[in-house]
Amino acid sequence: MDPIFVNSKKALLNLFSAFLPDWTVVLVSIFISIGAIMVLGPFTMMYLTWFERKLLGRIQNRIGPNRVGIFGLLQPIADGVKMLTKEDIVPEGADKAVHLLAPIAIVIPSLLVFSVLPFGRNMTAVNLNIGVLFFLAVSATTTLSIFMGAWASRNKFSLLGGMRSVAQLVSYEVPMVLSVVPVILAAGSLSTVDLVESQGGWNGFKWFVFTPWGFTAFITFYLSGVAECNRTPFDIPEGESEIVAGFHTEYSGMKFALWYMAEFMNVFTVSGLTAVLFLGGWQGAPGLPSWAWFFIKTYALVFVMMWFRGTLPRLRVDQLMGLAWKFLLPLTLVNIFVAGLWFFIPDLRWRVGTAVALLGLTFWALMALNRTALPEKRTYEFAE
Amino acid sequence: MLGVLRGMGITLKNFLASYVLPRRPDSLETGGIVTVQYPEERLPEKENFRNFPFLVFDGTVDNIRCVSCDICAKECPPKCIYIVRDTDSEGKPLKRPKVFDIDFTVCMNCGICEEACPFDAIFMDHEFEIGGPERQKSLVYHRDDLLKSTAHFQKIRPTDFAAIEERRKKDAEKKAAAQATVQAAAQPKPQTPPSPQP
Amino acid sequence: MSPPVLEKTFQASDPVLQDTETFEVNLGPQHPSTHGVFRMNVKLEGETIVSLKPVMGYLHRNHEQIAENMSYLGSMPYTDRLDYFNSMSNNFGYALAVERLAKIDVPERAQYVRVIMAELTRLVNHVSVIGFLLNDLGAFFTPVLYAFREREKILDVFEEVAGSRMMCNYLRFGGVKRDLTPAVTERIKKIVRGFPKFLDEFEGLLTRNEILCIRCQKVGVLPYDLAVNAGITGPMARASGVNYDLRKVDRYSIYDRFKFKIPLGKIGDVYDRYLVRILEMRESLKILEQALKEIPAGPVMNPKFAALAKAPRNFKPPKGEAYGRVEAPKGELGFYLVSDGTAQPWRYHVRAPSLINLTVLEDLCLGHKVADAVIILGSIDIVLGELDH
Amino acid sequence: MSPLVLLVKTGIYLLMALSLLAAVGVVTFRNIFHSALALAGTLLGVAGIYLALRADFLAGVQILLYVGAVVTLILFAIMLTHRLGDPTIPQANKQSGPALAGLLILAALLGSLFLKTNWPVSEAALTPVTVRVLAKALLGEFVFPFEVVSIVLLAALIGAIVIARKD
Repeated sequence: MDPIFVNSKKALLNLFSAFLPDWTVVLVSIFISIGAIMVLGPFTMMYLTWFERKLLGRIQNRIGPNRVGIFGLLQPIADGVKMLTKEDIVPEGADKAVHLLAPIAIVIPSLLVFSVLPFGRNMTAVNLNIGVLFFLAVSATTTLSIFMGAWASRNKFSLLGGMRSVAQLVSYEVPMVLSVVPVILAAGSLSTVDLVESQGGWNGFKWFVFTPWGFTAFITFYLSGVAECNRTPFDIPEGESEIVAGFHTEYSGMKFALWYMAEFMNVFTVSGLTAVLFLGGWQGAPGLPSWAWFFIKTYALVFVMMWFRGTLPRLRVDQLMGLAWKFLLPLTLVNIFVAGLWFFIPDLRWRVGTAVALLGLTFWALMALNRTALPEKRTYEFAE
Repeated sequence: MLGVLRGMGITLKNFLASYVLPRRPDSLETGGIVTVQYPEERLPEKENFRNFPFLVFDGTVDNIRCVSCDICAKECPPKCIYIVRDTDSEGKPLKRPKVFDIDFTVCMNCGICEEACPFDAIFMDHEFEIGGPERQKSLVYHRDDLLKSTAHFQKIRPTDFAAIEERRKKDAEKKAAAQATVQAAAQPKPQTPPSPQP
Repeated sequence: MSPPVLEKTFQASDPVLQDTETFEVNLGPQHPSTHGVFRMNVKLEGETIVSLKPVMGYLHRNHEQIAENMSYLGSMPYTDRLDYFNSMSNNFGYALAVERLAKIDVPERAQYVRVIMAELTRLVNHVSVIGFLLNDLGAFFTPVLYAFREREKILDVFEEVAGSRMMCNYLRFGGVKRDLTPAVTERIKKIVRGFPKFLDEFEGLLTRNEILCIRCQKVGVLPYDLAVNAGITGPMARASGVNYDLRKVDRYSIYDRFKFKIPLGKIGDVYDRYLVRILEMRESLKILEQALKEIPAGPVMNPKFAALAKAPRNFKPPKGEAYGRVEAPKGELGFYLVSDGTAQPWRYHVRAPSLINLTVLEDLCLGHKVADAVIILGSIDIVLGELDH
Repeated sequence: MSPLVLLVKTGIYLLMALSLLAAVGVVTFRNIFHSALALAGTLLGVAGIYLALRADFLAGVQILLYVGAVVTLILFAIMLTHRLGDPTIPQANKQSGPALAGLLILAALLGSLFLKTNWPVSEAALTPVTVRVLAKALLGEFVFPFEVVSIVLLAALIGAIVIARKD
């Protein structure tokens, strides 16, 4: 079961190599990988919308989509048809070329990052030796597209959304990158494949999340990841109740669908990368194939993101920045130091003790320093 | 932190409960899915529910209770009722409406026509699915669209029907008795001849 | 003539150079969180509000003028449409005004029924408002839908007694339209019994939620003095510590018979407004419990005026004026009536709490962010039907 | 030359052409926002060239820092200062003469370096610069310049904060 995808690709390549020259086989191999991702990306997006709607529905004591197909499974297709047939409205004062380019430009990085995700054993499209860096770098360019969309719309809400988005993405990029550092330190490699392999396997719990620094990094990375995807509680760039729809206010039809697609693919890839970095990627109990483990872990993280959405209100811009710069950033910096100490101290008890103590102290100190931003308890009088 | 986690717990509880707990109407008490899948499932109709008005007739369609007294049209707060009294072939006014139009685009379902009607002729219906292909003409209901039998009224609002019928019966008896006494008083006297027309 | 501005040499300390450009945004009339067709003309510096002008009137429907051309009873269904969340309270206020004008007594049972309905309305309003406030805060409908689950039960009761879920048109001068059946009384009891459990769940989801706390605390602070000077009423005033509740102050209807307290906030920010509403609901439940226990049997309509409903045109209150006010969920809802002895009021005026509470919007919003303006508006709790009557 | 190599080479040349084209766009677009976008395109193209030269890490950092951060900040500045986004404002000014002179000097400098460098001609002579090698170099041999650069950056950071503080 495990190598089913790898083997089928091999079989396909064998088939082609029988009658095609060698160099085309390489091309075919590339195209198969690209094709798989091109199918997987939009497909994931489609069913994540379905998943999210179902899940939120259940959280809110509703049923969710259930009219199109059984369990509403054809709903995404119906939505797609709707989006395609909708009128494409470009505002009068818009910068037409940039307005058109922006949603296209945002889908590209979202699709590109799929290429370094190890979906299973030997199932990485490109095993770059800078895999994680590639992921972070490419996803950083989404800022640019959001900016393009916001600016080209010539709408004040879009502009506000764009500015918020940039401030947010640039801020959260920092703790996100810094929380990856301990993991890279531990694995000694930037390649996603190496990262997964260094997390051992099911036996012995070698996942990084089971170490104090790993756990801290997991939380900080995941939170920054949620912020990078513009998801609740960090969805201020498109905060519906405040700035209508933020940077994609002026988009309709398929262009709007592309923004959405990028967002949902980001949700998937960020969850996937979190699973790879901290939850052992495709490593798992041998009962299930490796790719199944990867998807289980990823979807568990996706579930948490949607669960956030079903529960939490959103933060304000300044609080969001405060969280990134005043809390996550110092914590991740200390965490790098703690991870360094971890590999420096030989004795297990000592290193666990030091790590927990240091991180706890930092957490407490940061809470104390930020206490003005923390909620206060209120008392109420009762008049007769 | 703890507050957020507690909130997450509550939403998770609701999420899981939606798979376990029963649906409407029990779910209103227990939690769980409260959706009513409208065209297929319907909530039980409340007897007192009021929507657009209708005119009642006793037995056959000719027997309209409405005497076209115009009270409802006058009392109607948004003035959505329009009545024209029927006349016989000689142009004498009859106690029934020729035109009785209600503009449902204007009607606000307040039920004041029903309260004001001294002849128990107009009542509020339970029918609410009156959508039409356009927004003006199909929502102006004419006399014949509005007519519904007393049986329909009995079906949708049995309690009110019983009370009203009892009152009507009493009124009728009283009227009959009064008429009887009037007749009894009138009988011994000799009939005065109709005064000659000038 | 050359423009003089160009001739001027700017100093680095010149405010023109230091200030960033202000940015004017129209929030509304079509905006997801203006609670209807309401517009806020906002000037921003970055995201900070430097000026905010509310623009209203998009839903103006001539309410007062219509009522002045209508029989007294004919206005009753129109009052439903003032604050369409709380038609029962609106009916209550109007009925009180007319009863004062025409000196109508209301039977005991009807008084209880009115109080029960008014308090149920308060529950409906407060849960929904908190839900919408959370929506403004960015929660994706979950609190709203939990609130609506509860509201659904109460609306079912309204439908059963009044015939309509929102546009109740239930009160009549001298009583109420229809008696509560024992089955309905049982249902209300059940709702009142079950409500604290829901409130606990709701509070668990919200009250100690850190995100909600930091978003709401110290935002939109309404000081005591401003609240009094601007004539703010209702939960908003009480959140600022103004001990003013008409149920205690005016003692209209039979509210002096019930034991309940008035929760008062100390700071007057959005969070206080939120929590005062929650606490108020708990007090309302106490009133409901007492009312349901004590409700006597008897008629629900003053028999002298029962015939009135049959002929609204014949109802001609004596010459004079009257002001009836109730503690509506949003604040003091007053109806001022002047009669000239005809079947139509000579003057009909509504003191709409939404409108008066909104007057402080700019004071509350200045210096805050756009996101705060939205939640401040949400916490003021306006309904456009009432605002633009 | 196998067709595959030809394909790759064509790709690289195409990339170069595109980045040059974008670079021309940076200086010729009338709209400053478009210029900034073209700059992003140029930087992306350069990153692509790095990638083709097997400098993976450099390419990643190029995208992360230049496209992800620097261009974004430029765009942010453009957006905050409204009137700069106005397409009617001319992008050229009187300093184009001195700028051209500066450019020529720079070109001469780069050209002389270009000629002096002993370029390896075969692929085998290329030592693959992996992240590991880079890290060892930065924290071993070149640790002193590395730290000096860090201090300079720190000073810049503190300076920025001091300037930005209102009181």
